Amino acid sequence: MNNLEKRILMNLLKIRLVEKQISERYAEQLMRCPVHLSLGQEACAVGVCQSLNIADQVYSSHRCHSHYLAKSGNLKAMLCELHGKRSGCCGGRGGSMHLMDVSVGMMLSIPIVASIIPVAVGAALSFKLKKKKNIVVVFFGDAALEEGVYHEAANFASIHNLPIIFVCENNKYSCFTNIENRQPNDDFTRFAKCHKIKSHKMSGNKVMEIFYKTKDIISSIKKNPSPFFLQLDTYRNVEHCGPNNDDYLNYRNNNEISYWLQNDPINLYTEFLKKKKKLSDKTLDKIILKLNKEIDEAFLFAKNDKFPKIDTLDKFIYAQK
Amino acid sequence: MNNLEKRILMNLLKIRLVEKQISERYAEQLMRCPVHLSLGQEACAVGVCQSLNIADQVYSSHRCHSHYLAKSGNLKAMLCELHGKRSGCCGGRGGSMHLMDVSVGMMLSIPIVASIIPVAVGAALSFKLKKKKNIVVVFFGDAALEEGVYHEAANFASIHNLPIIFVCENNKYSCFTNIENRQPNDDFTRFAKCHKIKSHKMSGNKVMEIFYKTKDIISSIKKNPSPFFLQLDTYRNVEHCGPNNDDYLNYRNNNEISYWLQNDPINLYTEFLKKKKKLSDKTLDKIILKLNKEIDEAFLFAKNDKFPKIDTLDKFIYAQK
Amino acid sequence: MHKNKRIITASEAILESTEQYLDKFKNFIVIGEGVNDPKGIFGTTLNLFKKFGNTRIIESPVSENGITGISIGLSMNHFKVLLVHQRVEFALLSLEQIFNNAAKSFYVSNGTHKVPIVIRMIIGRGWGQGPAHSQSLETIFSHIPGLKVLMPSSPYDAKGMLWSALEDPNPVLIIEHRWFHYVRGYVPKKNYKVNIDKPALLIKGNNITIVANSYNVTEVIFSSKILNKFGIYPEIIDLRVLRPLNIQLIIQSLRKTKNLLIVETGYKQYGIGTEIIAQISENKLVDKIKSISRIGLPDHPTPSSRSLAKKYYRSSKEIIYEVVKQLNLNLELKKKIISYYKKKLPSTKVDVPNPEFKGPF
Amino acid sequence: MHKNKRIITASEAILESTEQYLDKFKNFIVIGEGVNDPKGIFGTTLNLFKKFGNTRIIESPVSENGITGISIGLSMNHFKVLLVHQRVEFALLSLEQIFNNAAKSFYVSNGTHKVPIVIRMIIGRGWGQGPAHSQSLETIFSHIPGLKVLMPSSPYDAKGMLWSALEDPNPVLIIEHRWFHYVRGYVPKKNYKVNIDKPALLIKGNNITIVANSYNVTEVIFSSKILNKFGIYPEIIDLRVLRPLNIQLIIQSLRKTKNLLIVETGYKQYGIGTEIIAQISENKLVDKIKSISRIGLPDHPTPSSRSLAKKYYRSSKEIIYEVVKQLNLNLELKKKIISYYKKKLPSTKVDVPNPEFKGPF
Ligand SMILES: Cc1ncc(C[n+]2csc(CCOP(=O)(O)OP(=O)(O)O)c2C)c(N)n1
Ligand SMILES: Cc1ncc(C[n+]2csc(CCOP(=O)(O)OP(=O)(O)O)c2C)c(N)n1
Ligand SMILES: [Mg+2]
Ligand SMILES: [Mg+2]
Repeated sequence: MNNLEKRILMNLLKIRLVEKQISERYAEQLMRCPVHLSLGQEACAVGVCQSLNIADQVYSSHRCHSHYLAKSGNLKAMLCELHGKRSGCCGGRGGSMHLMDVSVGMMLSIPIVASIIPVAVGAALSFKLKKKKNIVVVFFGDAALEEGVYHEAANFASIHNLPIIFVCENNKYSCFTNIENRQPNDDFTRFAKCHKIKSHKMSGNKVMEIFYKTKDIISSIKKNPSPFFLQLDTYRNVEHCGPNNDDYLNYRNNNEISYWLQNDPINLYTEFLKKKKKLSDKTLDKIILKLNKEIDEAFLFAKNDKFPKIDTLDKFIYAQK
Repeated sequence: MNNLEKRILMNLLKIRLVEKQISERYAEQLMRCPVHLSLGQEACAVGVCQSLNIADQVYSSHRCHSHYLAKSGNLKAMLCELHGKRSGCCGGRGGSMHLMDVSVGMMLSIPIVASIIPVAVGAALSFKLKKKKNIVVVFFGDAALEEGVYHEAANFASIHNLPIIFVCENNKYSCFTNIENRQPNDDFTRFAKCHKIKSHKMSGNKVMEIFYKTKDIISSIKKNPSPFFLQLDTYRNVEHCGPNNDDYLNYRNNNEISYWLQNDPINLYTEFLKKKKKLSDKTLDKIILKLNKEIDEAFLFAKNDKFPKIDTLDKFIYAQK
Repeated sequence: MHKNKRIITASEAILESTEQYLDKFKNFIVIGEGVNDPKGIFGTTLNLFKKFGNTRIIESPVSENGITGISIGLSMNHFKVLLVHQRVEFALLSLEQIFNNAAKSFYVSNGTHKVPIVIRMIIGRGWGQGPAHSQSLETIFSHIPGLKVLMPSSPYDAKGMLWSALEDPNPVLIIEHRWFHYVRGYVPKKNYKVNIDKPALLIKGNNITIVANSYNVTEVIFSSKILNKFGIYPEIIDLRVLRPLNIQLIIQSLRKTKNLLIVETGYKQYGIGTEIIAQISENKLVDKIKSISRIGLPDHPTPSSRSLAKKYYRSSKEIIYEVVKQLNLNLELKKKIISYYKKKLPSTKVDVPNPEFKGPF
Repeated sequence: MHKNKRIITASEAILESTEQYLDKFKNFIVIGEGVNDPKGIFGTTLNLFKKFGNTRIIESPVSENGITGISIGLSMNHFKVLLVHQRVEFALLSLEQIFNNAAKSFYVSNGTHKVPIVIRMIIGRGWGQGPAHSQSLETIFSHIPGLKVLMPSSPYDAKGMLWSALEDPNPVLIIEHRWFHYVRGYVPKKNYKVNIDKPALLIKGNNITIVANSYNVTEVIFSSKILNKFGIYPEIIDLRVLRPLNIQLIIQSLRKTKNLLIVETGYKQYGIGTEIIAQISENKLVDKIKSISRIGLPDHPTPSSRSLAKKYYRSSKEIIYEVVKQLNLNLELKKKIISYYKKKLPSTKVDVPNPEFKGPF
């Protein structure tokens, strides 16, 4: 493995293992907030964020764990946030759907569907006005494209040639509702084309391909600022909100489920590395062990961290100059 | 002239003459409400509405005079509304931007840009659910396509195959702002295609062409319910809001203005009829005289009509069963 | 009182009313995000599409503004529409449609267009769902003429008020507190209407008038039982109908008790209580009022952390403390009540109404 | 008082403040529909783009929700943004962004994200513009913690309050009455701040405290001058700042006058006056209040017809009648005042603030 491949592997595994542990520990009822896990969708975050600088900004939605971690967000601060503790990235005020770590450019996550998209476009406008060479990435799901505000924001980004990548993680569902019942089809590049925005649609489970594609996009944007729309087709492995599998409810069909499980992004990548003899089972185990240790520690930290001081409840309502 | 040609001529002229008289009489300050005149855009309304039945419904926006008249809305009720009088189509409560005449299927006009579009889609849904063979037409301007709600409504119409024609009268301006400063270009069929809606873009000043195209669209919808998007390129001859010409403000360039004045929809049509020897100057004058008489009478009616009774002010706040 | 009578939850009552109205009226449509999914809006639309099909129970794209306009167009064309939002916040995207096209069309059209739409919106609370999924925005809707705004507090009212709303020719908004869905009570099987134009007297009393709505009624009743042990008998009024607001019952009660406490689900500032107080003060409707007070959410967003949420939300504790303060009880009695209250304190945590509540969200 | 001093209109004052702030702060952006068109939002942004270019004065597509989110993103990234809506109603499309992302981000991010955006919104009135272009929705914004809500009434305040808002690190909404733009008064050339955290005492008096805001202040002053002739001296308070609400000055005044009249630009029901009255009543801040009253819009949409609008809007007439009623004047005096008023009645029509007003809209 070269450095890049290793970094990607570490990132993928870290997200996977963090999400798994959240899922497993959720029943202890210490993380008392809704969680929208990224299990199955890790490659999107990692593939895209790998090429970003620290000054490039990421904006996300309710399903933000993977983006936060892929943009090098602080793990302890994330888990503290999920536990409602004072060292949480929002001091416990936001919970799982508001992850942010401004120090690494993970700017903001917002749980109202599509509400983050214009905010991210505003950030891209700030880069342009300040003549910065950085770019903005905004992640959202397939349902966000049903909100009118996506179009309002995309049109604006288009006419002002803003340096932003719209990344749509298409997992085909909005909660329990399949895309078939919500839109004419799931080729969302039509929503880029209609605003004269360049676009590309590809698998969201093949991390290296996403990485290379994103790299190209970014270098093209840096040369010639303009928005780009990237559709990543992927799948979530567990329920929409919560730690469990809910396929007993039969809203997703079995062929679909098994197709995507066979194309699990972590497996695809580790198999690829193994096939190229760049990764052995032993090394993989070692990495997992090491990561799990870090994660265990972070959970322990979160468990032991204090709750926010009760007298901070009414702090930060208004900013002082 | 055959009957159809004559009807179309009468309709075109009627709108033109009504709008002209409004424009001329506005300074008398008896019509005390904002007016968005349809001068220059008459062919869109007439071409489209000519093929509609009385049970087909029309919905419109702030610039609704032409649609109201083309759908056979009562002229006296319109002018009374502009005068704030009790026989107004809304009893004087709405003013010029709320024209409606339910008895002829002119259902509703709404001045908030694009706000009417989903309402019209809802009406189309009602037809589908009741298995009626009628269709809905919704008229709006080019700026309405910048509002997200257009997309939300169009997507819904598309997935439910609703019998509706979205008619965009593209006059290139939103108030003083050219389309160039608001969108990447002015081919709006891209906003139909992105929702998998059939579409067509054509001149909005050639009334017969619009008529034939709409006829085709309607018969195809009646056979096979599904939405259609019709872009009509046209131009307004006077200011955005008000009775005057405001080209001294220099927001529209002279070439553009003179191009469109040369292609005035009324002239185009009368010239066409004259060339085909279907219309003489004398007949034309006679028609104009007759129409102006009707219009004069309507203005007189409106002038003499009473104001709404002051004690009706708080009527119709809530409906009784 | 209702021995051997059928006891169900408010969410079951809502489902039943909806189903019965679907049976009754062919041109009645239910629409919303999640209405025909396997959880059916916290059970309130569960499986309806199996019986009525997905042309009557219409699953919506995630397009709140669009779908509201569509529902308005449908209801102007002789349909009755029930539109459901899993959270009040999602309706924020559609206020232009609600305020202009739903609320005003009847007036502006001089009585021509009716918009008989019912919009159910759910207030989130608990399990750390945080600032954007927990707002209680009833004031905002109640400010707008042309709308009716309801907040039921019992399963009986949940069913009957929904029925009345569905029979009403005006746009009616029903705001349901997430925790109110769990409230259990007697509900007749057969459909019925209850009035949607005034508050209801729930429990007679004499020392103080407490006005509350939705889930807070449960908290007030709990508090009242404790106060009863000490000879304090609050008169409890369920506000129920925020618009049109009718304060007659409150006035009558206040003439007797001379003390008024209003318990709000939303922000206290510029909240629902203000209009009640303003009408009373303005018209001098009651002589010799001794005290007036409001309990509502403090002036900031809802924090997710349960440690903060605990102090953010108001419950029986604040109610009892406030009553004690308003009635100016002597120190000894005060202490007794509070120590008794602490023993009786509901054992459930602040972020869950009952042990089963861990979602859905 | 300000003899030989510069007299300009409120809209000129707004323009001047904006221009001076553009001069001062490079990362200050003005955005909105019409900001660089030839009418420049009723003159308030006129020709700014010629001096500052269209990357600082940004003409917006007709996309209120999008543009609000974009402005929020910009202001989270160290820009100061002034967003302008020609009508309050257009902002209804963007309430989700304002209530959630603008109002809450500072709190939710535990103090990390500031959103220093200023949103100007104009209330329409007159010339029959009708129900969807004339709403005065300040209550709705004032209900939301995290926002600041201002309504200036004088050109002096228009300039200074805008400057203070632009210097403020929080989201500030400025609601301007269309007719207020025509109000003329003394305005210093140099930029200056005025406080945006409390009301102002405009005219000292003794019989009654009248609280008003925005254009209504003009109506109240006019009324007051008439009342003065008859020995009635209202104390006039310009509310100015609806959130954060500070009623100290009102309390002080009321301790003297014992009579309170609140004159609102918006709907009376669930309006701004309610919170003032509720705070006063709740905390028994004033002993022996004699009368409390509100004047506001009646409970229905604005009709377009001037014959109806005349009775819909409240003006000096209603103010004078109400004061006469509250002060319980004897019949003779009452008659005198009213007949005098009728003579003095402003000769302009109800639908225009001055003869020049025939648009733009
Ligand atoms: C405006 C709004 N409407 C509805 C919701 C409820 N909601 C939360 S997540 C979600 C589904 C979003 O689907 P998608 O955008 O595809 O993201 P995914 O969950 O699949 O990652 C919905 C409808 C919301 N949060 N905001
Ligand atoms: C939501 C909303 N934003 C802004 C306005 C102000 N406004 C009235 S008409 C108009 C221009 C509309 O342009 P277009 O849709 O092209 O129609 P046209 O006037 O050219 O016929 C605008 C911006 C409005 N009425 N509603
Ligand atoms: Mg999805
Ligand atoms: Mg146009």
